[in-house]
Amino acid sequence: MSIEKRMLVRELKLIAARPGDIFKPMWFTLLVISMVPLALAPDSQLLAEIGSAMIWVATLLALLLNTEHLFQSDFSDGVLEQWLFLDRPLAWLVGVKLIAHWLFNVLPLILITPVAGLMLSVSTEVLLALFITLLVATPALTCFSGLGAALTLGSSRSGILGVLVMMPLFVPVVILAAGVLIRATDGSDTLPLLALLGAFSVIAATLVPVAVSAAIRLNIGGSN
Amino acid sequence: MNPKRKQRLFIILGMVSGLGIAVGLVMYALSQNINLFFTPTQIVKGEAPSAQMIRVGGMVADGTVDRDPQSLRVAFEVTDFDHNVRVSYEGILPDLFREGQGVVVQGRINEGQFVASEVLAKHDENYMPPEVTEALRQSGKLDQMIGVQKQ
Amino acid sequence: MGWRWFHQWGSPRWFYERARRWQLVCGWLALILLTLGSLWGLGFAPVDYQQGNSYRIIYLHVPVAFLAQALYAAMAVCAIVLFVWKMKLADVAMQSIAVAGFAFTALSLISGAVWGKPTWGTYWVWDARLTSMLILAFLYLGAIGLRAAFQDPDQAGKACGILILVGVVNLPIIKYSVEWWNTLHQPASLKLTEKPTMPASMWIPLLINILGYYIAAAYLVLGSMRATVLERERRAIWVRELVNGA
Amino acid sequence: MIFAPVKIEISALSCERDDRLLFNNLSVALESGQILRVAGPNGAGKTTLLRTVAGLFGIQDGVIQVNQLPLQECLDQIIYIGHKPQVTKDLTVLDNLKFLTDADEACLQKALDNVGLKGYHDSLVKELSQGQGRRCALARLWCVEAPIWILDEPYTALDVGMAKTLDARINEHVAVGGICLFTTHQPPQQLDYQILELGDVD
Repeated sequence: MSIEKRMLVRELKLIAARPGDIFKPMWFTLLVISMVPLALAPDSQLLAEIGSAMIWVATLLALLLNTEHLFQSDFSDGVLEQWLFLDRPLAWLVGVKLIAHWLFNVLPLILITPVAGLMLSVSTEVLLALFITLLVATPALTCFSGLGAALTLGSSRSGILGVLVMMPLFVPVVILAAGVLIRATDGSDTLPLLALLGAFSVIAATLVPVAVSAAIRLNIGGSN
Repeated sequence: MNPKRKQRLFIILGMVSGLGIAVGLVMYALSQNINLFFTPTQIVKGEAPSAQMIRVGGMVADGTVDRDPQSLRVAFEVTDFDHNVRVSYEGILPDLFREGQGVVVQGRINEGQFVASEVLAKHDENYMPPEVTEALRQSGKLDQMIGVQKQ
Repeated sequence: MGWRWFHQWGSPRWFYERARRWQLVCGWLALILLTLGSLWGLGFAPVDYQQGNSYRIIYLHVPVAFLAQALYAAMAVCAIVLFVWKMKLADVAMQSIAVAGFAFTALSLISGAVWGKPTWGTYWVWDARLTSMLILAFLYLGAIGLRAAFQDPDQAGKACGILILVGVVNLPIIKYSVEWWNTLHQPASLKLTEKPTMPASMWIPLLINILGYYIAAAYLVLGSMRATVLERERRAIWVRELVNGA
Repeated sequence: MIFAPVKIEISALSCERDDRLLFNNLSVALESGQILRVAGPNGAGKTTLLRTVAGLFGIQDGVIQVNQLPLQECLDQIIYIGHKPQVTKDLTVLDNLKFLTDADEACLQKALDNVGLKGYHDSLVKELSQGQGRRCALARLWCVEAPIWILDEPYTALDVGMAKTLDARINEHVAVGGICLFTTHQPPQQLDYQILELGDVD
């Protein structure tokens, strides 16, 4: 079996061993979504208006929640340092890990958005746009929060520092995604904005793994 | 080629093609009217989609501002010196709104009239939003406009 | 031979000794320029026909906002130098610039808010430039916070370097945000390539102040760098001699 | 199977950590068939040296070459077992081994039997004792073919029987042209090793 395949298999087995890692963020999203009408008003007109944005933000937070410790347990078990001895560049392995994470941990978060959409009476067209936006944007978000997780691996006092440090980099993604949602509500053409969002994701997916591997190397270099 | 080199080559190829895809996507996005910004001429010619939120930029035509004394309703014409578009708006106009001023209005086309939900004015005398400049340049009226302002 | 000037920067001692004089020069120069520019700008420049006297805050706001962005670029250059030449001084510079950069960004946000009140009627609007500035402040905070999380300064430096290089992607977005999201905020009135749209009596003091603030920032950064060099090199013999001799 | 001749050359290696000089101008050369025990009191820099030779720490000053090539290009010839567990608690013994090696299943089974984990192949590592977890990490020595072994405290938590098995495996490895670097505080009885003493360098 190739190393890539072995990594994917391992991720799947880890998920089977710790299913909570997937379900807790989904649970979190739905909880946040059900707080919105409680905090606002059960007025379905109002909810439909802001609903898609709320779902977007809730999904973003849930994604941060489940990516924050992406490398942590492998790092403290000493498994991560073994990656350096595998016959592949570290950045490549990081890329595979990020893809696996996106497939197995982030995709489920996107898949529950229709449920959240129903709860906030978001219209079908907007829901579809929301769904596509999330599919296109989450690779970038996953890469950046993975970088946050990797940067703060070695420091015991980091807390949610990785998230705080990376949040500002999400801004273009959030702005573009909001643009898509607004246009979808309007019925106008969302494709150009989705293309920009996609470009951002592609660039993140090509360049960020290199930064992540540098961050991992430096944290391995500092631990005993 | 030894396998290490091969791996490196693949990674570099992958990165280059990734960046290529990204550039392609950006080019596509930029070739579309990403701001949904239209000139009065385009609107008169019916190039702008109706019932969608769009933005129109130009100068407030002289002598067209018509305020309703009873309410906050106001109507004026936005011009690129070729064509005018009648804009109606209800709300508080920015302090810097005046005739001959560059403005960007956001709203929808409704039965031949532009119903604005937001009016943005620019504060600097010589400054115009880049889109307005572009719109005026397209109609060849940039010099004329500067002449108007100087008077 | 040609590279000697560059490699000298690898020696903390060389830097420490030279920087004292540079700092002195910068300090006086900044004081003179800022006194001149501010007095002229606040007291003698003409009143703006649209904004009245409230525009005068540009003599603080504009230089500080320029600096906030320029310092981030400077920090990114330091990060590149750190990774390519492994120069420790670049890391010291990064640390000092991050703090100064945050301070200037905060100052530009505050002065902008104070200016926004009379001009737009509100302290804060979510316009592109303001938002970018706010994000810049968060980026600076990130660099400072990340450094604080590490015990080992070398490790901290490299982690910050990675963060800063990734964050520098944000600078062009700030730069072009005005064109991207056409909003309330007026664009830069002073460009190097075009004729300024302000009368000379307004922009000359502004130019003096910009220069003054840049030099003042250099003064602050140099001072902070010297202190950091001393702290990091505390075990070196020359530092011990310096401390004991004093 | 016999390894092609391997040579590790460490020249003028210096390392400073947390304001302390751990080793200064250290030069060692190791060839096929040699075992080196890095000795010294706690905090002398044994782990640091091992991790540097394994390529996990950047080299501050000096050169490490493997067969005249820079160390970083030869990492796939190294097995490094550090004193972290090196196994994932939520996976089974067999799955742990499968991730880091590409040997076939039969070979892995045999390796696990060799380290005395027969009958535990499908147990989760978190259900095992500390010593058994250690055995799981060491099982790689039986199924991965890499000439350079770098073992940090391999004997920790092992019982006498397993320590002997490990000794035998190391001897077997160097007999076919491998190299072994290790640290320990319990000098093994059945190995013929050289000692590199780290200590105060000030």
